[in-house]
Amino acid sequence: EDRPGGGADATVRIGLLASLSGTYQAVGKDIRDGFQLYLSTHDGKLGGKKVELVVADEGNGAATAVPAATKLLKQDRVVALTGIVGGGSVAAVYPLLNETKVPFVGSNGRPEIKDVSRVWHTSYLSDEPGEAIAQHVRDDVKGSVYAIGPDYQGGWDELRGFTEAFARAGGRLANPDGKTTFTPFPATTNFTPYFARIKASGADAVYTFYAGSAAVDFVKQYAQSEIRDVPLYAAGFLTEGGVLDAQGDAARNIYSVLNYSPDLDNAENRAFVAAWKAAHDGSPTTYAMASYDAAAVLDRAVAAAGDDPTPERVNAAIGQLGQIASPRGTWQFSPTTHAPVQKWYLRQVRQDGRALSNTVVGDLATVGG
Amino acid sequence: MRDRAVRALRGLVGAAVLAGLVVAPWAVDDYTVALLARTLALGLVAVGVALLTGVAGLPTLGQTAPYAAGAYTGVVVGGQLSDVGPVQLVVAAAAGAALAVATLPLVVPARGVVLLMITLAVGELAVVLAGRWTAVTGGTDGLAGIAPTRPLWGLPPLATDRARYLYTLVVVAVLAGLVLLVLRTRVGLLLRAGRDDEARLRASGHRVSAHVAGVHVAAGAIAGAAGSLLVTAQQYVSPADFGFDTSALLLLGVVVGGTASVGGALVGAVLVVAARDWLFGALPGQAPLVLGLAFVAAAYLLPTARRPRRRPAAPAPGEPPAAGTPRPTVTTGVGA
Amino acid sequence: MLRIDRLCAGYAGGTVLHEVSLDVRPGAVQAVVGRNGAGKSTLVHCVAGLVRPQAGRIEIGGVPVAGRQPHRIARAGVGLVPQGRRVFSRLTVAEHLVLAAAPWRAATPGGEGWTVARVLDLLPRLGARLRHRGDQLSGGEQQMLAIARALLGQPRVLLLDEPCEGLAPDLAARVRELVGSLARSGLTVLLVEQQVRHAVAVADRIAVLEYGRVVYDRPADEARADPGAVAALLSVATVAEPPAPRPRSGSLAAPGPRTDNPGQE
Amino acid sequence: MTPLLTAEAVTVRYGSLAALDGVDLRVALGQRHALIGPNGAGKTTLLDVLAGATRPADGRVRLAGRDVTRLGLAARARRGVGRIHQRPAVWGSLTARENVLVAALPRAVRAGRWHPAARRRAAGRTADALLARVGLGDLAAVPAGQLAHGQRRQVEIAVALAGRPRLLLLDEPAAGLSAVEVGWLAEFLRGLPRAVAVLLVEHRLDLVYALCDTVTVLRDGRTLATGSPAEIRASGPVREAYAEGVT
Amino acid sequence: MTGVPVDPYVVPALDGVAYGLLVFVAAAGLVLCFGVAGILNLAHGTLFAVGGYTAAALLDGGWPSLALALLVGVAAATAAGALVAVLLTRAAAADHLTQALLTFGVALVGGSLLVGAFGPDDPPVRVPAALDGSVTVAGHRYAAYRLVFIVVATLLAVLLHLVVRRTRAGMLVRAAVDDAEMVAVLGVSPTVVRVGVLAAAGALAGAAGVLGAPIIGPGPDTADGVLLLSLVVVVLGGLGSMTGTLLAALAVGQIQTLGVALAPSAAPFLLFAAMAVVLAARARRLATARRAT
Ligand SMILES: Nc1ncnc2c1ncn2[C@@H]1O[C@H](COP(=O)(O)OP(=O)(O)OP(=O)(O)O)[C@@H](O)[C@H]1O
Ligand SMILES: Nc1ncnc2c1ncn2[C@@H]1O[C@H](COP(=O)(O)OP(=O)(O)OP(=O)(O)O)[C@@H](O)[C@H]1O
Ligand SMILES: [Mg+2]
Ligand SMILES: [Mg+2]
Repeated sequence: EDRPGGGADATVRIGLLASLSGTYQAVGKDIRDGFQLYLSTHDGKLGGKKVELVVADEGNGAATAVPAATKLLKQDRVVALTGIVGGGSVAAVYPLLNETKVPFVGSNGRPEIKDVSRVWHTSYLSDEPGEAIAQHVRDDVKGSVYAIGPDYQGGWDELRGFTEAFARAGGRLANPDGKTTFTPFPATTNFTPYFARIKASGADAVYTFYAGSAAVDFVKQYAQSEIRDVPLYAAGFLTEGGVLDAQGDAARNIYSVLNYSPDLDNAENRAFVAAWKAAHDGSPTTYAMASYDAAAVLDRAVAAAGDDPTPERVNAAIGQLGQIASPRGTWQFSPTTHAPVQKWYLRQVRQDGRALSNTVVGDLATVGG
Repeated sequence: MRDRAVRALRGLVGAAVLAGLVVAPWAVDDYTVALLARTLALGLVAVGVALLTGVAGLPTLGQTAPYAAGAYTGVVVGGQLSDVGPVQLVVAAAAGAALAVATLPLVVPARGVVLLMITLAVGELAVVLAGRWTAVTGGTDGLAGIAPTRPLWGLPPLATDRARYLYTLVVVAVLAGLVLLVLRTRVGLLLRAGRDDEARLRASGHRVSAHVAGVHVAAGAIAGAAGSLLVTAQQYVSPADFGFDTSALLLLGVVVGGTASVGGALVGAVLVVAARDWLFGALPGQAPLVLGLAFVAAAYLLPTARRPRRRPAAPAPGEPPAAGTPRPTVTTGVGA
Repeated sequence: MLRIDRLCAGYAGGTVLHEVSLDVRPGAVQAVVGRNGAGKSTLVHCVAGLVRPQAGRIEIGGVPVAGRQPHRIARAGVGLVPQGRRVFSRLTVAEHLVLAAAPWRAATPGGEGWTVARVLDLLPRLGARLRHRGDQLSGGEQQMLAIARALLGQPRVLLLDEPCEGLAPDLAARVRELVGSLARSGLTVLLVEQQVRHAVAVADRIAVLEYGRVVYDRPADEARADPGAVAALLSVATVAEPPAPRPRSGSLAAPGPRTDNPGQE
Repeated sequence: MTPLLTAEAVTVRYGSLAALDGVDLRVALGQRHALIGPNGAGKTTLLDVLAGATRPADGRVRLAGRDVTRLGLAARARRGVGRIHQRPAVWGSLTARENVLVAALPRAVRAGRWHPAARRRAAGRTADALLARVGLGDLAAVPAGQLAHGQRRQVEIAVALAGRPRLLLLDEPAAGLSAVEVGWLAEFLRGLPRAVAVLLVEHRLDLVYALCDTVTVLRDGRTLATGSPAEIRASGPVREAYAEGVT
Repeated sequence: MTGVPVDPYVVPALDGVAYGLLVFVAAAGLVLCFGVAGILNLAHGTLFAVGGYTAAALLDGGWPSLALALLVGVAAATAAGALVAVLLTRAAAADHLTQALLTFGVALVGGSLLVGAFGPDDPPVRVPAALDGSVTVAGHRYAAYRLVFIVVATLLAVLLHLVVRRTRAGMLVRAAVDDAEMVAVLGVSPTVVRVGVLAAAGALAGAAGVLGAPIIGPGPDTADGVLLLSLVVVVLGGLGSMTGTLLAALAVGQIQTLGVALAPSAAPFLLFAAMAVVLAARARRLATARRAT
C-alpha cells in the first residue's frame, strides 16, 4: 500500500541481505559496499529513480536469513532483493520469493533451484570455476592432481565442477580412491594430517577450494608443510580479498581461477577500482564487483520497467537486458540458468609494489549458462 | 523487595507476551506473524529444555537432535504419508522420542556439566549427520518448498502466514498445557526432588534412573513435535536450524524465563529468539552487540541471582564426589 | 567485647530476630539456648556478617560491625564454628589447616597463639587424617576440623554454633573444657548449645531465645541455682513425657504459601 | 528372635584404611539396637553398607534371610529399609510437606491405590499426619531449604517414617535437636510398632540406654562388644576403649 | 617422487602432540576459572581473541615485538577478565546457567567490539623470522613454530599444577568453590578470590592468544572455536585436574590429526563421538561409586 507509485521523483525500495555479522561478514560487507558504491557513483539512483536501500543482516545462515528476508519482503515490501552470501540462505529464502513474487538478483553463491523464473545471479554457479580451470591444469601439470575441499554443499559443487571437467579432459586424480577428499567444515582448522595424505599419494599438484579463515589456515599450513613445493591451484576465493593479507607470504605463487581481478584492463574496471580505492582500503574483490553489477542490472531493469516499477515488471525487464558491460568484461545472463555467461581468468599471487596481489596471467574458457 | 518487583515484572511480561501471541495475527503484519510462528516452534523445544534443565536439573544442549529428527520426519511424512498436521506431529514426536531413547545410554548416567557436554556432542553429531545425509535432508543447503500442511482431515491446507501461525499456536498451547498438567501431578514433585538430592530419592525407594530416562524421552518427543511444527511454519528446513547457536539460545531463553518454570521457558525462549530475529533485520551488523547487552542485563535482573544460599559442607550424596565436578549449582543455586 | 543491641534480622520470608540485645564481656562465655528454629544460628550468622541485620547494632571491642562484609568481621577477630560443620569438601585436612592460619593476626590476646601442632595435640584424630579430604571424614572428624579451623584464625571473639554436635561424649566434654579455659585466657565466646545442662556448666551467662526474642538472660550461677527456670522456659520435657505442641505466632516464618518458593519460579 | 538383618564379615576399605574390618551384626525383628563408638569408628559407614549406599569390599548383608548385598539404595528401600542421615538430607526446593509426600508415594503405590488421585490423597494424609507428629505441622508449606538445622532433621525423620520401613537406620537423629524435640523423638521411637526394628547410632548415651535393648560398640572398624545396656555400661574395657578412641 | 613409500602417519602423530599442547595452552585459562574455580566463563574464547588481535597488531617479525605483544596482550586480557569478574559479582551467587547467560552476553559484546575495531577479515600475524619456517623431524618437514608449544605447554601445566595444589591462593580458590561464605569467615573476601581467578584466567588466555595467534589466527570465528575446544578438554580432563586436562588435550590433538589421517571419512564425527562416549563411560563409573552420608 505504501509502495511508491509512478512519477519521476518516485523512489524504489531495494532490499539487500548479506552477512554483516558472523563467519561470512567479510564477504557480506563487501557485497553491501559494492552495491553502495554503485549507488554513490550514480547519484543514489537506479533507473532514474531515487533508491531507498534497506539492508538486513543474514547472520550465519538460514536460521537468521529467513526472518531478515521475511522482513524485507513482507514488511518493507521491496521491489527487488539482492545480496545473500550463503547458498543455504538462498534456498531458505527462495519459497518467500515465490510467495511474494519479488525478483532476486543474487550477488554470491546459489544452490540448485528448479524454477529460476524470478532468480538471477551476477556471480556464477559454484561448479564453474573448477570447470573453467580444469583444462589448463590438465595441460600444465605433468601427472596426477589431488582434489581436496570443505565438506558442505559449496565445497561439493566447487570440487565436482573441477573433477568432472578434469576427467573429461583426460586428467587423473591422485586421491587414493579417485574421489575428492572433503574436510569437515567449518570444524577443520588443522590441515596437517591431510597434507600427509597428499604427500603419500605422490600428487604432482593440488586443486582446492576454501574461503574465509579456512583459506587462511590452509594456505599458511600448506606453506610450512612437506608438500609446500607441490603447485597449488584453487578456485579464486582461496586468495581473494582480506584472506590474502592474512596469508601473507605463504600465498605467494598460488594459481587461482576467478571471473575477476582488480588489474583487468578495461574502462569499467578502471573506474570501478578507482572509485573503490577512494572509499576503501585495498582493492575490490569479486564479491564487491558482483554486487556492483547487481546494482547495474537493477539500474537498467528499473529504467526499462517504466514509471511504475512493480516487481513483476522489473523481473521481466531483467530478462531483456542482453549484454552487460562490467568491470569483469562484458557478460550476459544465460537464458536457462539466469547466471552469467562470462570469461574466466587465471591469476597468480605475485608481488605488486609493496603488497601481494592476484595478478592475471591468462584467460581461461568462457563458461556459464 | 527488589526480587519481588522483578518477579512481578516478570509475571507482567509473561502475561503480556501470552496475550500478544493470541492477538498477533490480527495486530501485526505478515512478516511478524511468520517470524512468530517459527519462534513458537522453538518455544516448544524450550519447554522440553526447561523440563530437563529446570525441573529435573539435567542441563542440556542437545535438544536440537530430536528437534531435527522430528523436522525431517515431518518432511518425509508430509511427502510420503499424509499432509495432515496431527499425523505428522505424532510421527515426528515418535521420531524425537526414538532418538532420545537411542541416546539414553549416553545421557542417563551423566549429570551437571558432564551432561551438558555430552548433549552438546549429541546435538553436534546430529547436525553433521543432517548435513551429510543428502538424500533425506537435502544437505547443508536444506530442503525448500515443502508442501503445506492440513490442520485436520478435510480442511484446506494452510496457505497463509496467519493460518500457519494459528495452527502453530494451537499446537504449542495444547502441548505446553499438557506438560504443565503432568507436572502438577506427582511427576513434577519427583523430578524436582531428584534435582535436589538423588540418593535421598533412591533411599525412599524411587527408581531415579527410570525418572531420568523418562524425562529425556518426554523432552525428546516434545522436541520432535516441535520439529514438525517448524516444517509446517516455515516450509523450509536446513541443518542450520539445528546448530549449536540454536541450542545455546534455547538454553539462555530458558534461563531468562526462570529455569524451573515451563511457561517461563516458553516466554523466555520466544522473547530471546524473537529479539534475535528482529534485531538481525532491524539493526544489521549490530545484532550480536545488542543481544549480548540484553543477556548481560537479563542476568542482572534474574531474581535467583542474589538469593543467599545454604551449601552443605559435603557434596550432596547424589553428586559423585570424586568427579571433581563443581556441584551443578543448577540444583542448589536455584533451589536453596 | 561483643555487644548486640536491639538486633532485628531475618530472611526474605520474614523477620526472625526481634530486638535481640546481648552484652558479652571480654573473657566471658555467653551461652544461648532455645528450641529448633528459635533463631540461634541466625543470631550467630548476623555477628559473623553472613546475614545482614535489618536493624540494630553489633559492636566488637567498641567498633560497630553490623552490615560489614564477613571477611572484614573475620579480620576484626571473629572466629566461627558453623552449625553443620561446613568444611571444604575438596580440601584435605592439611590444606584446611594451612588456610585457616591467619597471617594477619599474631596471637589470641592473653594467650599463646594457636599453632597447627597445638591444635593437633588437642584433636589427635585429625593428625591421623591429614591427607583425607573434607568429604572423606566422618561426621565427628568434620566437626573437629571445623573447630580447628576456627581456632587457627586466632580469634578474639569465638562463635560456636553447637560445636559438640556429633562428637563422642568424652571429646565433647574436652571441647567444653577447652571453651572454659579459652575464656579464662581472655577469649570472648558466644556458645549455642542444645543441652542446657552443658550450657549451664561452662557459661558465665545464659540466654534463652524464643521465637527470635530473648526471654531470659541471667548469670549462669542463677540458672545453676534454679535449674527449673531455664528448663521451664524451654518447656523441657523429660525423656518420658512429651510436651504439648508449641504454638507459633509472631512474624516468625509465617506458614502458608510463600511467594519466594524457588521451585515455582 | 528371628534376625531381620544380618551383616556378616562386612569390610569396607578406603585406600589403605579399613573403615570396616569384618564386622558382624544381627538386628532382630522389632529390636531396638544401638551402635555406639568413638568418632571415625565406622558407624556411618556400616549404615551406608546396610542401606545399600556403599558396596562392601567383602562380606554380605541379608535382609529377612535374603542376600541383598548387591542391591542398591532404591531396591532396599522398597524392601523396607528407612534411613536418617548424619547430615540432614532434605529436598531443599520442596516444601516440608512435599518432602514427606515424595517418600510416602511408593508406599501408597504398594498399598494398591492405583488411581493417581487416590494415591495422592493417601500419601497426603500420611504426610500431614507425620508432619504433625514431628511437630512441623505449621511449617508444612515452607521450602525445606529454608528451615533451621534442627527442623530439617525433623523433616528427615518424617521422611524416613513415611516409607513405613521394617528397619529404621538412624544416624545421630538427636544431634542438633533441642531438648523438646529429643523428647519427641524418644517418644516416637518408643511408640513405633513392635514390628519395626531400629538401628540407632548416637553419641547421647542417655538416650541410647533409655531406648535400646541391645548395644553394639564399634571401634576402628571392628565390633568390640555387644550386649544389653547394663552389660555395656558395666564393661570396663568398653568404657576404656570408648574413651581411648578419642585421645 | 622418491619411489619409497612414505609413512603418512609420522607427521600427523607428531602434529597431534603439538596441536594437543596448543589446545592445552588455549584451554589453560578455562581450566583455572571453570575447572578449578567453578565459574563458567563463556567469554574465555573472547579473552583469547583479545590476545590474538594484540599479536596481529603488534608482531612485526622481530623478537622484541613478541615480548611487547605478550605484555600488552596479557595486560589487556587480564583487564578484560577482571571486568568479567566485576560483572559477575552481582550474579555470582547464582548457578552456572546464570553465569553462562552473563558471560555469553559479554562474549557477544566483546566479539562485536573486536570485529568493529579490527575489521571482519583475519589479520595477518608475523612470527619472529627464526620460528617462521619448518624444520626437519625424522625425515619430514614440520612447522617450527608448532614445536614451541611443546615447551610452553609443559611449563604451563607444571606451573598451574603447583599453583593450584601447593599455594595458599590455589587452596583459597578451591575452597571458595565449596563454600564461599566459609572462605569469608576465614577473613578472605570471596570477591577478591573471584576477581583474582578471572584476572589470572584472563592473563593465561591472553598469553595463549598471543602465542597461538600464528596458528589459530585471530578472526571473527576464533573465540567460538577456542571456547568449544577448551570446554571439551576441560570437561574431558575431569574439571580442574591439570594432568587430566593435559591428557585430554593430547587425546583431542591425536583425534584431530592421527584420527583424521587414519579415517578421513569419519572425521566430522570423530571428536564429538569420542567425547560423548568417554564422558558417558566415566559418568557411569562414577555413578556406581557414589557414597551417601
Ligand atoms: N535461608 C533461610 N531462608 C529463609 N528462612 C530461614 C533461612 N534460614 C533459617 N530460616 C528460618 O529462620 C528461623 C530461625 O532459623 P535458625 O537457623 O536461626 O534457627 P536455630 O535456632 O539455629 O535452630 P536450630 O536449633 O534448629 O539450629 C527458622 O524458622 C527458619 O525456618
Ligand atoms: N570416602 C571416604 N574416603 C576415605 N575415608 C573415609 C571415607 N569415608 C569415611 N572414611 C573414613 O572412615 C572412617 C569411618 O567413618 P564413619 O563416617 O563411618 O565414622 P563414624 O563412626 O560414623 O564417626 P562419627 O561418629 O564421627 O560420625 C573415618 O575415619 C573416615 O575418615
Ligand atoms: Mg541453628
Ligand atoms: Mg558418623
